Amino acid sequence: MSNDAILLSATIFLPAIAALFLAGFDKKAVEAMRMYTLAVTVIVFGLTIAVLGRFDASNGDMQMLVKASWIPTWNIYYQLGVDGISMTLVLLTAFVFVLAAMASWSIKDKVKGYLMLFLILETGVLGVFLSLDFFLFYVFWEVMLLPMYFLIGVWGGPRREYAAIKFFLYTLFGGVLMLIAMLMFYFNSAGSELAGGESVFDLLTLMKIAQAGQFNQQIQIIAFVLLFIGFAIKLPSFPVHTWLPDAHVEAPTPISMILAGILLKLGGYGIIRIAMPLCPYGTQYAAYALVALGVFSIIYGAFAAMAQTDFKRLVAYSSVSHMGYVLVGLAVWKINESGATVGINHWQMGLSGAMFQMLAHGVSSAGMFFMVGVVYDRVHHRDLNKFGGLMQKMPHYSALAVVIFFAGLGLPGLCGFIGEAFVVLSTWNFSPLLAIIAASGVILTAGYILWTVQRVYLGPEYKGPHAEDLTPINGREATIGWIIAIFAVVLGVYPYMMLGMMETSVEKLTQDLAAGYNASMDPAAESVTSVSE
Amino acid sequence: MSPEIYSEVGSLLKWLLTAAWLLPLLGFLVEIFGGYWADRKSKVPAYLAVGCIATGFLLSLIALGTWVDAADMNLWAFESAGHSAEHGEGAEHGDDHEHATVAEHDHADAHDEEHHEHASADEHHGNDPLKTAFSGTFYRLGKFGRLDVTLDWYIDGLTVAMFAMVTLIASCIHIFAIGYMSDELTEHYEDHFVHLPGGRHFHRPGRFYRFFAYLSLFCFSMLGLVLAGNIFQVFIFWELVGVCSYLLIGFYVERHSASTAANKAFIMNRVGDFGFLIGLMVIWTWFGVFQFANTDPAHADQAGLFQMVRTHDGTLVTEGEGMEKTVSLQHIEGEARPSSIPYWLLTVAGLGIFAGCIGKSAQFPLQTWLPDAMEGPTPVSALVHSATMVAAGVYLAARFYPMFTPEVLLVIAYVGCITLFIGATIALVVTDIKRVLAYSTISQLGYMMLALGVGGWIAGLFHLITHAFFKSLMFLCSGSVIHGCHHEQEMTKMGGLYKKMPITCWTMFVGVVAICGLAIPFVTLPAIGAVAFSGFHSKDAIIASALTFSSLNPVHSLLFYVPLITAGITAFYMFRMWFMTFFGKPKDHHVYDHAHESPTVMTAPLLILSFFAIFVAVGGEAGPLVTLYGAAEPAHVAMGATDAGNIGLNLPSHEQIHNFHAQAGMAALLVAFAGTLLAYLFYASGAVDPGTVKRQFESVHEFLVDKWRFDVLYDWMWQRPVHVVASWCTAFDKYVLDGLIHGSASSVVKIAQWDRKFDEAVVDRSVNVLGEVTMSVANWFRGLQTGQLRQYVMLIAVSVVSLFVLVFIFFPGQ
Amino acid sequence: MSVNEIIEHALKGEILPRSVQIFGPEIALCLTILALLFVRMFEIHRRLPTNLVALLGALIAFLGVFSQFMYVKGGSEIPAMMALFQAWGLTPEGVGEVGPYFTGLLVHDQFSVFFRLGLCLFLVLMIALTVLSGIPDSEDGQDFYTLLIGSSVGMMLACGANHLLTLFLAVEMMSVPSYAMVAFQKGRRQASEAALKYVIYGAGAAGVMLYGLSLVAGVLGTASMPELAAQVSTAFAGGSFVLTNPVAVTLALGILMVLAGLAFKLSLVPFHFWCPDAFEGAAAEVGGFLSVASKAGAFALLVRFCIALTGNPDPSLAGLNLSLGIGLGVAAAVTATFGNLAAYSQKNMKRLLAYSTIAHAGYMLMAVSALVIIRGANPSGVPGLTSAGLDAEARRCLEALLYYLAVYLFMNLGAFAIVALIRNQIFSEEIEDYRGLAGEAPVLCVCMLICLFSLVGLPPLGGFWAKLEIFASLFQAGRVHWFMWVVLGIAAVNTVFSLFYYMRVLKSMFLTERPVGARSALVPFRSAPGLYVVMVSVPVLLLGVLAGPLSQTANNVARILLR
Amino acid sequence: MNAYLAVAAVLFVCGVMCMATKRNGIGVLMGVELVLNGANINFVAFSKYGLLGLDGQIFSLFVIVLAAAEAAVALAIALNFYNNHLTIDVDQASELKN
Repeated sequence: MSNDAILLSATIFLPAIAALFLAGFDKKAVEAMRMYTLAVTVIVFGLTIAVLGRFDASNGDMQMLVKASWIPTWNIYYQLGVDGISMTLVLLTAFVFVLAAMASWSIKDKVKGYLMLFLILETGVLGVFLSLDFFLFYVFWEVMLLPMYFLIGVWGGPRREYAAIKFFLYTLFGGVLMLIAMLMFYFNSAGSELAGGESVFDLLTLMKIAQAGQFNQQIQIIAFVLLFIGFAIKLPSFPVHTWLPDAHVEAPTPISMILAGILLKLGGYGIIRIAMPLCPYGTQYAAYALVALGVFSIIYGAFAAMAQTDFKRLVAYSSVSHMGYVLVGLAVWKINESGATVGINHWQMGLSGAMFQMLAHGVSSAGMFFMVGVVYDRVHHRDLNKFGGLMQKMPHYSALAVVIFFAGLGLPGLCGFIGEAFVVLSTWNFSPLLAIIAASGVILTAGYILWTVQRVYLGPEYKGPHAEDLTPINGREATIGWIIAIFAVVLGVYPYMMLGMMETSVEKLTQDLAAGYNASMDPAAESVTSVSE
Repeated sequence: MSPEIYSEVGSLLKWLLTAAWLLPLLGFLVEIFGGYWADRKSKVPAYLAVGCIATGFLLSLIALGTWVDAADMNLWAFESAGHSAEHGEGAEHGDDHEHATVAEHDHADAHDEEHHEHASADEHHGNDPLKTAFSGTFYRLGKFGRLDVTLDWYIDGLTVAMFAMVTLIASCIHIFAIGYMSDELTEHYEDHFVHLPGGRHFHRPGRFYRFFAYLSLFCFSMLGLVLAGNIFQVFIFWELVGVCSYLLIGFYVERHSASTAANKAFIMNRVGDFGFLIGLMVIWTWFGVFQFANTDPAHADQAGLFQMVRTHDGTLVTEGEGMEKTVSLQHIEGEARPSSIPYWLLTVAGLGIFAGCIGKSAQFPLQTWLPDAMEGPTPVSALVHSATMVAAGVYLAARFYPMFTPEVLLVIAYVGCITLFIGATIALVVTDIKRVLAYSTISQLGYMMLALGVGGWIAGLFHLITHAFFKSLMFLCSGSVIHGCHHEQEMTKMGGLYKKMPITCWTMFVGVVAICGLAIPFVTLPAIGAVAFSGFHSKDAIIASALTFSSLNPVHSLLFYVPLITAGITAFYMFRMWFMTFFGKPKDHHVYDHAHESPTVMTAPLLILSFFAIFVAVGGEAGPLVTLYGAAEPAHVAMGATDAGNIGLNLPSHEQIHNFHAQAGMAALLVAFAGTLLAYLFYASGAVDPGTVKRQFESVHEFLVDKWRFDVLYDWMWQRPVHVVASWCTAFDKYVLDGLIHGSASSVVKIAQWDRKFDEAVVDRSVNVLGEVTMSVANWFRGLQTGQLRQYVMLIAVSVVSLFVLVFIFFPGQ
Repeated sequence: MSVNEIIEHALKGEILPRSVQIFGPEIALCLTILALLFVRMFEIHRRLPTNLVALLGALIAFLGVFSQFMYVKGGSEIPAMMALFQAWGLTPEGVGEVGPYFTGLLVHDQFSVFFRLGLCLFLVLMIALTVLSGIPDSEDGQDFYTLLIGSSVGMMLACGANHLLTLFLAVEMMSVPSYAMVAFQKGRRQASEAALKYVIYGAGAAGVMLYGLSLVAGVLGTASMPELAAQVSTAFAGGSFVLTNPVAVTLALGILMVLAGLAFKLSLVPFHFWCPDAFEGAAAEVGGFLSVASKAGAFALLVRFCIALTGNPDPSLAGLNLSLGIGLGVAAAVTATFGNLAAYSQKNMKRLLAYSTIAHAGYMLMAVSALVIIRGANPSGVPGLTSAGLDAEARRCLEALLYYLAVYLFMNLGAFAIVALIRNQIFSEEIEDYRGLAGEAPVLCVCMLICLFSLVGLPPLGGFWAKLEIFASLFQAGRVHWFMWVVLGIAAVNTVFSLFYYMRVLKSMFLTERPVGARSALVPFRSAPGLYVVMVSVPVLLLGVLAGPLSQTANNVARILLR
Repeated sequence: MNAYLAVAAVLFVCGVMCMATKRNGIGVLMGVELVLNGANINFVAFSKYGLLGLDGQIFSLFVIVLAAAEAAVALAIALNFYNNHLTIDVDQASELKN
């Protein structure tokens, strides 16, 4: 095995292996298990940093490729690799898991089982981001389901069973659709000489075939729709978002952080990594619907958030709204009558903006959920109308919370702004009308976030129950809050740190898609790329 | 100037101003994280903040000197040029006044930032484009092919003038605030404005350090806004000053009115920013750059916005007519992007950006947040909500002037015109001392916008700077009064205070005279010009521009009469305030008896500011101030334009304005004196009883007290964020006609509730229904499984037979 | 081959040694039955427990099949296996050679070895489970094991059935002991009721099937399965297979009746009614046996029967193939949907598993229908697939079925075993009573979780891979006939729906608290039951993660069979 | 041959009817026997007049033996059921339903 193989495999499987060792801990040694888990997540974060160290941002191709035969009868490989797009998300994942591990101190019963599932979940997520074989991707995708189900279902709130099964069902449904699409690609790839006449699951080969326009238009449209539904559920986009508020509300705080911070990104990542490159024609075919759906999600989520009285539900709906930008950014691919891409740079900006929005949302929404969790741990309710005056009781906490909520609001200088602004700026090129509607989201967002801040943090005194429990945050909580706040600022002030990492990959992706689209339009004239500005 | 010298001067300026910009940020960090919550009585944060901003002022002064030196400019040009009245135009162009008579385009080139890419090699003194503007890049935010989003800096006369002004005023206000906020220096601050249930008193630790931290953060944001070299960056800092304003308005977080006002300010600004964003989108899509202009000879091939939209002599090259009309873009030959932009889209972009200015500068129809913003401490009102942030809208409109089509300018003019009238009329009836000033601010900002709209670029900015001084002065005076009267703001409870607080009284007088534009008529001094305070000069310039404009475009003559009349109203309400506060009999003896003059730390800034309020505009339009920033004037302004745009607007040239100057000045002065006299009659001499007049005009008075019932209208508008401009008009009509429009911020909540219901009723329900259907089918199946063996066996037979029948029906080949 | 020829061959003595060699494991099982009877007769079961005897016999048979399997797979050259090969006296001419034996009544190939291996393995595991759960007490252990082993022998016969007579015999041999096994808990009213239903239903189905067999054999003039297809094309030479032809009608009726009999064994809708009742009435162990082993045997028969009918590429038979395939597809889709929907509202765990068994039979039948469709396809009529491609796809269908059965063996046995073990602790099989068990018997619950999620078909468990193979074969069959895509869609939707009821069990186990006063079920990891369930569950996981070897083997098996 | 087949068919149909209508468990079993015998007649007829040859005869022999075995088991179970329920009316066997 090469160094890359060891490094990437270790990154993925270390948490799962560590989870096995966790089984050997004594049930009583709760503190030791927590520290151990935290240490594991930190080590994994270190490994992702090591991956970053070997990563070359100037290369838009897949790097650090690892390919080993897995199920040879079906041409399935254990294939890993990173490019600029997945690299950033891998970093985010490892980072959020460290924070969530720190936040897991709030879990008091069945700690061992919780931590084991927690670590297995990390393996699943990292696996999804790193795998380059469709089958492997799918396996990791579904592997995440089980731990998540139990993490919500066992350690969640009062309606946890409902929420967990809802989450499971939605995701499984999406997964089955993805499975069918996967088979479509698998069997259709056999017809291409690029796959050597064999059916393959290898994403890189499939992308090449798609780029050469060798999947016909019909297949691309059907497969794209199937894949998109699967990923849109995770994203989540209207109208398949209703699992999210429930799941978020019922999940324990660290799991909400992971759910919002990472799992939602899998939807966006799936669209970028699978749905779009494999169906360039399908992507273009559906582009307007996608953008419209994204815009609608933005507005819808914001309105819905405004009407909530449950603090966590509000944050959950804000996620729907924020992830709408991702969908918009991904799909702003405009073509003219002759099929040439118009303003490819704007599309690149949209894609990068969407990616950045995912990263930013990963930081800010994880932070928001954590902040809700901190206060919930103290007063055990989340009714917005019963809060107020936290600024007086818990100034340190409130200051951090306000910063993080402002990051969610999209305030310049904090992470939320860049993604939203870039996406919105790139949208006019695609459709002025949709761009205007999307932009109007900034008002609504400001509305509900500020109103929330006012209701919870401002005001003279706390009105709800358990006022005496509102103790200032402890060191651990403060550390998490500070890390999130600092990253929110760093990402907001120097976004090129992340955008630069994905620049070439995004550029390559758009060019490949444009080429694939043209090839699909006219199979005879394959590899003719007419990209005009 | 050679490229070497250019880059040398440029980087020096950049470092000076960047340092001045970042110092307050440093101050903010230290103040916030310095652990001052442990020592609530420490004044260190205040000294730190003052130190930062004062150092910033010094650096700005150095930068100003450097810039003047580099631009080879003679600020006192009018001395050699004789009386400003005759040679103002030449003088304001500084050193090259010897070229004043050469052809227009030469003249334009000489002091415009726009340059031709080959111009750097041009040794001709008058045409050297590099000497008045410097630009460059800090770092990159993101790059997408040819699209490059960066943080830039752009330094010209306007930048350095704004820097000096902002830092100077901010320094004064910081010092003032040390005194004003001193009652926060305690562990147990009791807030009488917060009413707890049960009549308890609200106690909290003092937040002295936090106040100064916010002020520092604001200064950082404001300076960043001025230094910004591209429109996107402006947007970033635009929002940052907005959030600082939010934090400062809501400084008393426990007061519900304060936090609501803060939210209102922020959200109203966001409405404007929505327009701003649309403008940005258009620009980004069609131009692909955000930089104002690129004057760096090292990167001469990268044209900025202004360089693209106008030729180097400042004309807009258009083709076609009507909706087909397009504007050709310059400097982009050989690049694969559109070489033209539809004219209407450029107009939309301009309107979009201006929508941002409307929000920030509290213009009609988004003006209502500014009076509410007076919930913040008075130094905040002085700094943020009169002198700097709200003027940022005007600044941006001026900065972005080359991008505006005549249609946009006309909109700006009318918006300004409406605003200045609304603001002034409401100020007539307001009795809260700070709110008088707030409405006055709105009105004055309207003047500035009007000036920009009618082609008086110089006049608008002139008023911006003079207004900053005298209005911040007046706010500080009012702060001093409030402080002296123990947080009493109602003028109806004051009176006769001049005995108790003479310094405040007379510095306030300076401000009042300045804003009213009073002068000694018919007296002009050599080397100084008219004998008057700063306000006279700038208001004079605005009225002159307006008069010129309306004489060129008689259709729009309202744009002259309204501001003229309003000048009288201004004088009336300002003197009303002054008289009511300081003269007459004390109306509330409790207030009067406890009133006292403020300490030196507060009065000293008053004196400094009065000095500037008097002298900053010395020399009028030929004075050093105008010379300084006038170098940044866009090329096309001086020439004027005839039949411009689709609507055939005539914009005045410098020369034309100059011709109307004396006429306009006289009219304005006359009106101002009339207003002053009236105020004297009403409130000082007692010759007329204000109460009688009030009763006679009961309905009008009530209407004005209700602030033209704008708040109602504004709430209603939330329903239509997308069609915001259209709904403004129709809703306004409706409102004015019947005044019955209901609605509140809850309308949004209603939509949201409906939305949630939909979510629960439809989307969730459909999932549940699916589940129920499955369940019922399952139950039906269960019913089939009766457990009756005989039925089972029967079923074998039935099944076989039915299958056989099916085979018969579906068997192929028949 | 007529019977007199058969007798002649047997008497010549050429085939008999080979046949005995191949039939060795079955003979070993028969001897075990004898041994069990002797143990009782001589009253030595106090010293030599019957379950040990049965286990020993099953192990011996398993080793026999295993050595045959390895021999067939790897040839005689595997050093590690030499001792076993010699012990069973395997020779290249005997086991090493594929072909009919016992004068053509049975056939020996990879397919039958594969199935027999699975059945023997299952038998071993089953007996081990009964040892642990103690369902037959020492008094009637012999009877139980006799029935169990006897039924297994019948299933092993079914795997190699090469003649319609063996087909029928196998069905009866499988069924008759299992009737008795269902009734084994003599005192239970439910057991006797279930057994009565089962036996009557089963006897009726057998009768119908036999009548069908008589028609098929009579019309075609042969009862030897390899000759069926050729006879069909001879019978319809020139003319096409339409219903105006009375012979065709008779044949179709016959085939239908045979399939109905098999459908009964497979508990396909509408022949499934016995299944939930029998499972609920019988002990969980018996349920496991019925749901796994008898399914495997029946599927072996079904595949043999279908292949026998469809091997011929004669275009006149395309209609027969297509309607057979689509008919099976419809039955499969209906069965899967019905099973899943009906399982929703079950409160009894065994009953739930019974419906789950029905549903899974539906999934597996999908593979058979895809196989029939693809084998009946005209190579020139399918875009993108050559004749060789079609063969590969057909192999894939069979591979899917075999893989599914292999995984199903472990996951379903695991589920039933856990039900049995839990029953031994809390004396209940109601889902309601499983609440909060995870805290007390985590091993059982985690293994249950693995088994049930594998039944749902979630990666990385074996059930996922199996289901994926089925889906893939359906997808490819859809290119031959679009209807298979419909079936695929139904299968996909079913997968999602099936989640609900499996989840209900797990929810009860994991997400709720153990009610106060409930019987505790302490099954630690380091106990025999704990190890047993782990042993059964680990293959489920392994088959999902390392699907390659088994998939390869199954593919080879399919290649030989379809050659 | 057709006559034999007709007889067989009649037997088959009678058997099925018997299975479906009899309330008595033993009666149902008798119906099964009828069905099996119908098949036997088929086999023998095909053996004699068709191409099936000796196979048919042997088939029917096996069937007879099997039927006996099956009947034995079935009767035992029916007896068991009677012991538990004191009836062999199959309609009484309806405890197992949900």
